[in-house]
Order: sequence, then C-alpha cells, then structure tokens
Amino acid sequence: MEIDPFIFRLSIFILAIFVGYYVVWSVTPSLHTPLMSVTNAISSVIIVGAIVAALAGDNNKIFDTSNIFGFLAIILAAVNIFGGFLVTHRMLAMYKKKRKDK
Amino acid sequence: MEIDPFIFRLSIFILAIFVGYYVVWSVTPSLHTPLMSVTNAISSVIIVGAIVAALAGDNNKIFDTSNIFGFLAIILAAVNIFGGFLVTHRMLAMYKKKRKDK
Amino acid sequence: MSANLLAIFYLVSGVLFILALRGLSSPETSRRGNFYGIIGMAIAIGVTILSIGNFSTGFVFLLVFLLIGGSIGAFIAFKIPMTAMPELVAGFHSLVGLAAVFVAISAFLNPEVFNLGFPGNIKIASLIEMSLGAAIGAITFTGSVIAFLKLRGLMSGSPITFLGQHFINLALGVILIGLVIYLCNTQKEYLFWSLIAISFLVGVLLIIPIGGADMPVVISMLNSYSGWAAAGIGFTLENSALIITGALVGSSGAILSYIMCKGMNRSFFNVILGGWGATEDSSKSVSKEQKPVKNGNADDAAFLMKNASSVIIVPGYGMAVAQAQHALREMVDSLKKNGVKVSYAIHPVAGRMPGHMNVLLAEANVPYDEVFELEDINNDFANCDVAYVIGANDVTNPVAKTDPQSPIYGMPILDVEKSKSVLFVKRSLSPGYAGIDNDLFYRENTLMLFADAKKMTEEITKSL
Amino acid sequence: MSANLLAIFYLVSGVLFILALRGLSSPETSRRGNFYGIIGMAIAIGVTILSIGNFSTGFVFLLVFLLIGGSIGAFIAFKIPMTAMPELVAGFHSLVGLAAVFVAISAFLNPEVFNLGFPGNIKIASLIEMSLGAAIGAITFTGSVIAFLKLRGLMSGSPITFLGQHFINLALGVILIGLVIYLCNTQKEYLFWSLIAISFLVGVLLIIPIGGADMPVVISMLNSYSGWAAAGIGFTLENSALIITGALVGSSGAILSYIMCKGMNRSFFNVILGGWGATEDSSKSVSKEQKPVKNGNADDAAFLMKNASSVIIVPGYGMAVAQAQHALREMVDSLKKNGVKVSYAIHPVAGRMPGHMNVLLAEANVPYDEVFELEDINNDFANCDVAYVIGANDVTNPVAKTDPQSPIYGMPILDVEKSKSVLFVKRSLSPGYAGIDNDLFYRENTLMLFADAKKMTEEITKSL
Ligand SMILES: NC(=O)c1ccc[n+]([C@@H]2O[C@H](COP(=O)([O-])OP(=O)(O)OC[C@H]3O[C@@H](n4cnc5c(N)ncnc54)[C@H](OP(=O)(O)O)[C@@H]3O)[C@@H](O)[C@H]2O)c1
Ligand SMILES: NC(=O)c1ccc[n+]([C@@H]2O[C@H](COP(=O)([O-])OP(=O)(O)OC[C@H]3O[C@@H](n4cnc5c(N)ncnc54)[C@H](OP(=O)(O)O)[C@@H]3O)[C@@H](O)[C@H]2O)c1
Repeated sequence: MEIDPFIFRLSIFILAIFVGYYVVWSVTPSLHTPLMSVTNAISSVIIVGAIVAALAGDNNKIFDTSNIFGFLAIILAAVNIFGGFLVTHRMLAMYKKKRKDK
Repeated sequence: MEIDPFIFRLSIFILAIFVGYYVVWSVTPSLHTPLMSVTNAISSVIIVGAIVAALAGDNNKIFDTSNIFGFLAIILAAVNIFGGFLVTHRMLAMYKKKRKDK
Repeated sequence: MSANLLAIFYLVSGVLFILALRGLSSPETSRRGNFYGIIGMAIAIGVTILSIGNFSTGFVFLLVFLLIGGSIGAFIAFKIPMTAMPELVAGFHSLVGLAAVFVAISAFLNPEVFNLGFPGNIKIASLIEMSLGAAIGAITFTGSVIAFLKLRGLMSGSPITFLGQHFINLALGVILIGLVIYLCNTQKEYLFWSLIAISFLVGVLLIIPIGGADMPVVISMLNSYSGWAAAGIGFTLENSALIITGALVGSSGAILSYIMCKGMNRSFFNVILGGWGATEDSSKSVSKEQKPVKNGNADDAAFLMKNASSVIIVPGYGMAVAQAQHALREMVDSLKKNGVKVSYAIHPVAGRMPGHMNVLLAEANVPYDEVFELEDINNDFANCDVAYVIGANDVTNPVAKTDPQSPIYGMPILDVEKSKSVLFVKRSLSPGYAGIDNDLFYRENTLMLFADAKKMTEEITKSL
Repeated sequence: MSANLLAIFYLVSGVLFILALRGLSSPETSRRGNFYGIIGMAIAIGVTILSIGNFSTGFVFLLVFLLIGGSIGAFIAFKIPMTAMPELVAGFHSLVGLAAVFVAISAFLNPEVFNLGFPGNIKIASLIEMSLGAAIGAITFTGSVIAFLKLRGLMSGSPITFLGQHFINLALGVILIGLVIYLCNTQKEYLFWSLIAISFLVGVLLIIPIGGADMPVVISMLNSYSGWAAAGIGFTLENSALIITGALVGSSGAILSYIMCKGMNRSFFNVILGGWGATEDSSKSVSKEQKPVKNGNADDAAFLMKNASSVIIVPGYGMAVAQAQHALREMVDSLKKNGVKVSYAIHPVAGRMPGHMNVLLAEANVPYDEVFELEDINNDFANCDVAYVIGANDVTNPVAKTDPQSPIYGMPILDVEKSKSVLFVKRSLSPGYAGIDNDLFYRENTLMLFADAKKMTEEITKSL
C-alpha cells in the first residue's frame, strides 16, 4: 500500500501552481519588471541538476561528455543567478517613498 | 536514497497553508458568514477516517469498541456535511444582484 | 483500488475544496464554489468506501448512519433562522471536534487498520500525531459547546473568572505535554483517556472567561483549531485530502479572527485572555450625565427621509436582534418609489460575526450591489442627507477617533456624523457591545427614535 | 546528508522563493523578498554540493565555473541601462532554456547519477519528463534568442511570414511527439539529439512571425515555458525545489502575458499566431489627411504649466526611447517649486513591458507614491489643468472607446482629453505601436510639441 512518490510530487506541483497564481496576482503592477527579472533568477535553481551532472559519477573522468554538459549548464545558470538577483536588487533599490527628496 | 513520505506530506501541508492564506484573503467580506459555514462543512472530510475506522478490520465483529467510535464519528460528521453545505447553499442563494426586484 | 489511485482522488478532492473557497471571492461564483465542495466531499467519501471494498453488514450500517446524520443536518440547515448563524456555526464546530476525537480513539484502539502498528506498539510519530489530533479535537469540542451555550443564551454571557485561572490553564497544558511524552514511552491506554479527559476540561476553562460578545472571535479561533486537528489526523491517516483541508480551514479561521480583532482594534491576546466584557457595567454607569437628546417619532423620520435626495442605511447588531431586515427592505422600497437614492453601509464588525449584516440583508432580498463596505462608502456620508442607523452603535461612535482612552480607540468607524441628519433607531440610550456612551446621541443633527427596530421601521413605512 | 534532510532543505528553499515573490506585493517589502530569494538559492546550491560530498578536482572546477558565470552575470547586471530591461530579460531566459537542455542531455547520457536507470535502459517516466524538459528548454532558448535580437534591433522587428507557416509548425509538433514515443520504445541516442534539434528549429519558427513590438508578450510566454521546463526537469531529478519554482515561474509568466493581452484588449492567440505588426504600414498611410494641428514650443508649454494648479504626467514608450526620465524629473521639481501639484499616470501597457515606466521613473528618483495606476487617477483628469503626455500615444487614444473597427477598441485608456489642455511631446505625427492615428492631435485643447522628449523637456525646464 505504498504511494508512489510521483503522486506526492504531483500534489506539490499542483499546490505550487495555486500558490504561484495567487502570489503573482498580488504583485503590485509597478513591480512587474522586477518580477520578470526575479523569476528569471529563481528559475535558475535548475543549477542543482547541473551540479549533480557535473560532479557525480566516476571521480577519475571528470571530463566525460555528460559532465561537460553539466559544467556548461553551471556557467549559464550562474550568469542568470547573479545577473538576475543583482539587477533586481538594483531596480528595487530605486523605488523610494517621498522623503527629503533624493 | 528513498525520501520518507512524511516529508512529502509536510510539503503538501505547508503549501496548502499558503494556498489557504491567499484563498481566504481573497474572499469578499460580505461572504464571511458563508465562509465560516463552508469551512465547517469541508473540515468534516475527517469522515474518511471514520469510515475506515468503522468498516475496516475483522468482518465478524463489526461492533468492536473501535468500530463503534467510527460509526459515532460518521454520524457527527454527516450532520456537519449535510448541514454545512445546505445552510451555505441556502445563504448563497439569497445573494442577488439588482434586477426586476424579487 | 490501488493506493496510488486513491491518493490521486484525495488530491482531486483537496483541490475541489480549494476551488470551493475560491468561489467565495464573489457572490456570482460562490454557488458554483459550494457545488465544487460538495463534489469534493462525495469523491472523498466514495473512494474511501470503494477502497475498503467491504459491502457486508458494516456497509449497510454505514449508509444508515450517514442517512441519520445527514437528515439531522439537513433538517437543521432548513429550519435555522439566519439570525442564529453564530450559534449554528459554534454547534457544528463542536461536532467536528468530537468526530476528530472519536477517529483518534478508534485509531488508537485498532491501529492495524490504519497501518500504524499494533495496540501497545504504535509508531511513535503516529502516536504523537493522534494525541495532537485528539487533544485539539477535544478542546474544540468543549470550547465550542460553551460558545454555543453562551451565544444561545443558555448560559450567562458574562465572563467567568476566578483566581489563578491562567495558572491552572498553564499547569494543565504542562500536564498534557507530560502525558504525551509518557504515552509515547509506555503506550498505556489509560494515559490516552486521561489526555482526552484533561483536554475536555481545558476547552471549558479556556472559553468560560471570555465574554459572550467576544464569542465570534472564539468561534473563528475554534474553527482554526478544528482545521489543525483535522490536519493532525490527516498525517496519522496519511491522507492528503485531510491535510490540505486542515490547512485551508486552519488558515481560514486564523485569518477571520485576525480580521475581527483588527476591526475592533484589539489584540488577539486581549480577546483570548478574556475578562473584557466585565468592564461594560462600570463604564455604563459613569457616562450617564443626562445630556439633552432630541427625541423623534416615526412621522418625523418619514418626513425627513421623504424629502431627502439620498439616504444611507447603517445596520448593526440591533437589526439582527429585532429581525428588522425585511421591514427595512420594505421601507427602502417605499423610499425608492419616492425617488430617494438609498444605499447600505456595512462596517467590518457590525453585528456579531463577520458578514453578519450582509447575510441578513441578502435574506431580505437586498441586491448586493446596493451594499457597500466601509472604505467604499465612507466618503459619501458628507454628501448624504440622512443616515438611518438601525440598531448600530459602536461602529458609528466618533470617540474611536478622538479619545485614546476609549476601548475602541483606533477602530475605523462609519462617519455618519458628517451627513446632514442622523436617525438612530434603538430602544434606549444604553451603550452597545463595547459598553461606552455614544456622543452622537446628543448632537444637534441627531434624532433619536426610541423603539424596537422592526416596529419603528414598519411605522415609518406606513407614514411614507 | 540523508535524502530526507536534503528534501527538507529543498522544501525550505522552495518556500523562500515563494516569499521572494510575495515580497513584491509592495515596494517596502520587495528588497527583503529579493534577499529571501538569494538565501533560497544559496541553500539549494549549498546542500546539493554537500550531498554529493565530492570535494576533489571537480569541486574546484565547479567553483571556478560558478565564479566565471557569476562575474559575467554581475557585470551585466551593473552595466545594463534600465531602458534595456526587455532585452536583458529575453537574453537571460535564453540561458535558462539552454541550461535546462544541457541538464537533460547530461541526464540522458549518464542516467545512473540521477537514479534514472542506465544508458539504453532509462525509466520510461523519466525519459518522458526529460524529453519534455529538453524540448521546452530548447524552444525557450531559440525563441528567446530571436526575441532578444528583435528587441535589440539586431534583427528586423517586422514579422516574417511565409506560406504554410502554421502548417509547418503543426507538422513539426507532430514529429516531436512521434520522436518521444519512438525514443521511449527504442532508447536510441540519435532520436534524443533529433528531438533537441527540431525543438531548436520550432523555437525560431514560432517567434519570427511575431512583430518586434509584441515581444513583451512573447518574453513573458517564454518565461512561463522556462518555468514548465524547470518543473519537468524537477520531476526527473525528483527535486521539490525545482518543482515548486517551476510552478511559480510558470504561473507568473502566464499571468503576466494575460495581463498584457488584456491591457491591449487582444486575445493571446492573436498575439502568438503573429503577423499583426504588418498592418501598421497600411493604416499609417490611410489616415493621413492633413488636418490642422496646433504646434507649440517650449516657452508655450512652460507658460501653460507654470500657471496650472495641477499637472498630470503621462509617460509612454517615447520617454524610454529618449531616456527622458531624468530630465522629466527635473522639470517636475521646477514645477513643484512653482507650487504646481504634479502626479504621474501609468497605463498598464505603457512602454514595452509590464511596469516599464515605473522602473524608469524610479530610476529618476520619482517617489512611488506620486505614481498612480490607471484606475486610481483616471477620474482626476477632469479636474486637472494640463496633461503632459511624453512619448505616449496609443494609451491616450480615444478611438479605443469610440471605434469598434479600431485594433485597440475596448482597451482602457487614460482620459487625457478631459483635462483643460493637453501637451503632446513627440517627434512627429506618426502613430505608435498600434499603428493608428490619434484624433487627439487635432483637438482644440491640444498643443503638439514636436521634438525629442528629452530635449524638449530640458528646454521647458529652462523656460520655467
Ligand atoms: N461583527 C463581528 O464579527 C464582531 C465580532 C465581535 C465583536 N463585535 C463587536 O460588536 C459591535 C458591533 O457594533 P454594532 O454597532 O453593530 O452593535 P452595538 O454597538 O453592539 O450596538 C447595538 C445596538 O443595537 C441596539 N439594539 C439592540 N436590540 C435592539 C432592537 N431590538 N431594536 C433596536 N435596537 C436594538 C442596542 O441599543 P438599545 O439596547 O438601546 O436598543 C445597541 O446599542 C462592535 O463593538 C464590534 O466590535 C463584532
Ligand atoms: N507595456 C507593455 O507591456 C506592452 C507590451 C506589448 C505591447 N505594448 C503596446 O505598446 C503601446 C504602448 O503605448 P505607448 O503610448 O506607451 O507608446 P506608443 O503608442 O507606442 O507611442 C510611443 C510614441 O512615442 C513617440 N516617440 C518615440 N521616440 C520618441 C522620442 N525619442 N522622443 C519623443 N517621442 C518619441 C513616438 O512618436 P514619434 O515617432 O512621433 O516620436 C510614438 O508615437 C501600446 O499600444 C501597447 O499595447 C505594451
């Protein structure tokens, strides 16, 4: 009577879609551009797959074809992670309330 | 490297809390009373536990102590389910937009 | 049915419950939402029965009991007057709580059927989950019963306080934790029963010090508890429908309590630690210094409103007490025939439960697009000729804006004082829920109509 | 690290990502939100490395590559001008897409490390998931590259259409499905490579028929795709952080596309099936019938605004093109010194991406509480003396309300025509994005200021 982990993952996926739906609708329209850049950054969490692909497996042939693809993916994802979060930070730092101007 | 199903259930629970948070905030205040009655009805889904408790186990002694508790729980939950959904329905049926009055 | 298929169906019913709550985001979609909820429940019950696949005597009993419970529920649902919703909800909660306790007991006595181990040797994790479920369920049960009795008037609404109350609660809490730990070590049955018995007691002790009028917050809180209890049992039974539902109900109750406390500008702990209703009497007597009021009758009111171009109705708890919603609706019909523009202003905590006034107005066939929330209508009082305040009091009290000492200071109020004239329908000068005097009664542009809300409204309709 | 602990950490990082998006519900919480996102990412990367526990040569390479990628990313993030955000986002998406493809390839070549079986004998479910991830990733990659080229102006923005286009796309889609099925049956490596190659082609073909100006919708759509690709890979790798993130990003992109399409009052399919930008030229020539316009200069504008009591600024795409936001801010400062009340009105689709104008104004230090959404400010135009329309066109075009034939019919617009006088800063009478003439140019109370937005604004500031 064990339940296949896939079913659990499916449940997580479906609930996360609901969360995504609500969380995005609650984003204020003036922050839609940062929303695009930050979703970009977080979708690079695919880097965890890249790390496994690059490092796991036989220790001696670290430059196996499959490892190379892993390393390439790491570079690409890293560009996104740093670029995405930093550019979001740069944008968000500009949103200010009225005070003693500037 | 198998993940304990408990972790999955915990994930489901946490995501469902997020969903609950958003879904309830999006309920319009004028429907807060029906919200209370419908949450009441759906929380009676605990009846599934009652059914298992009442029916499962040895077929010959259906009135074992544990089964009796199951049957009692079934009655209680059934009151709630029918009562909750019907009273909600009765309330919701009253909310009307302006038209040819009445 | 395979465990996987079963899990998928439970997931589907969890999602349907989400959609049921989601439907309540607007009256148009709400009926469909309720329907989703019903389907979700039917699926959950159906697949559970199929998965057991036992269609012998037990199954017949199951159907019989379902039918009995269902008939009772349906009967109550059709008979209950709309004004009794607060106690109905409290009553229903007590049932959910008790059902959770029963399921937990059954799982404890016969763990094999739930795959939790064997009597005397239940998995520790399951034991903790079922203890939690049973304890919270038991607290929900007795707490809701007390709330029900207080709301129904079968028990005095005034807070019952005694010395060392908080200390006793704390001690019982510690004992409960100790029992769970001991139970996990020894698996003794009597410990489980003690746990439940003490939890019943805690439920009573927690609620009796809270004043009858604070019951709505308590109900919501208990609603939230019943959700967490369901989730706890859901972990025990490894059932995602229960886990999802528990989380939904748990957050829903918590958020409603929060909304109510915020609407009253009180902290949650202030409500829960109780004893607040007691201040009522003292402040009542203090503020009576016999200031002059303008006293009117139905003809005066009818004259004023007939000649107004716009009227805003402000209903409050008194409308519910007097069951005046239908009379009100007829009065408004007459006014509209006279060409007066009428709208309704609902304060977030008017009445005694969230959305209370809206349900009553809906019952009287008031279209919901004539009914406005505080933020949407508050600016309109300045341009309105007459504010007709029917059984409301605290929600119009300007002291909330001016006097930091007042218990309702900081609560947003409906600015009825800005309208050209204010009509107050209530039976006396006595204060409302918060127990404080309302300065508006003595103002130049206020006319007091001392009478039962329903009788007065009917008389006004006649004079129109 | 045990599988359970690892799963809990991934759950935590998923929750942190949710909190990151949640923070964006207001500017005050947004910076904290971004910080949560960074922590979530750090946790995900950290525990993955620890769980492999391989700190030999490979680990050093990992750090080096992380550093290389990170430096490139950081460099881009600091250097990029705010006006280039649309193409930046497109460029970044292409990278995520390609990374997903690479991870899928690696999993296909070396399935053991991911527990998916063995080369030539991969579990069917995993094979389907990784094919989906790879295909969607590949489409995201080439699609985003085309979008990037069009936005950057490295490729003509006009839609490239040819006969049988939709048919070819359909055929390729069918081939893709066939390949997946065949692959599942035979596990042949060349099928996987063909799948990826064809997906690259599909990405190109899908995007080239879409006009350059529709790219924002395309970007959002590709964002959504990249989310679904990540979720697919998440199922393959059995990683809940990826699944949660994928679902978040997937919904986010879909909702933003929906908001944009609704803001333009076009259906999603109308945008995606492409070819729309082509109508531009035809309508351009039709409506030119040399009506008289009132032509003004900087002094006229300065005079009008100095004597106004309230001015509303309506920025549009032209402000971004001219980089006029800083000049605008200085002009507003001078106006405020003259005691003029100034606010900004932002149309939901002003500019070329959602929130485009808000970012630019924020860059120029305009406090966000002076900036209003359409619904919040549209009624104020009736009481305002001057509307200063800087580089906006379509979002003010009243034809959206009057002419059912017009492509923008039904789109909500900013009611600038209701203000006492309207100043239009643009370089010519030529139309904007939607390619239709704007009747407002020829109205009695409109003054056209033909010039580059930045130059004109600076001149006005001088005259003030
Ligand atoms: N809605 C919620 O969720 C909720 C929850 C918890 C607490 N509360 C509290 O409840 C209060 C609600 O304010 P409210 O303005 O609606 O009510 P209120 O301030 O309690 O005033 C109700 C008034 O109605 C009058 N009344 C009672 N029976 C009447 C009858 N038959 N005919 C005519 N008048 C009658 C009473 O005056 P007479 O005795 O002179 O007739 C009383 O002053 C707030 O203080 C709020 O904080 C609300
Ligand atoms: N925001 C989004 O997410 C999004 C997404 C997709 C599509 N769109 C579409 O984009 C349009 C946005 O409307 P909009 O009013 O912001 O822009 P618009 O209608 O495209 O008009 C922009 C105007 O700016 C002028 N302009 C260009 N460069 C200039 C410069 N250097 N100085 C001064 N003026 C300059 C142009 O006129 P001249 O050539 O005469 O100077 C043009 O008429 C809508 O049609 C919308 O549907 C928006």
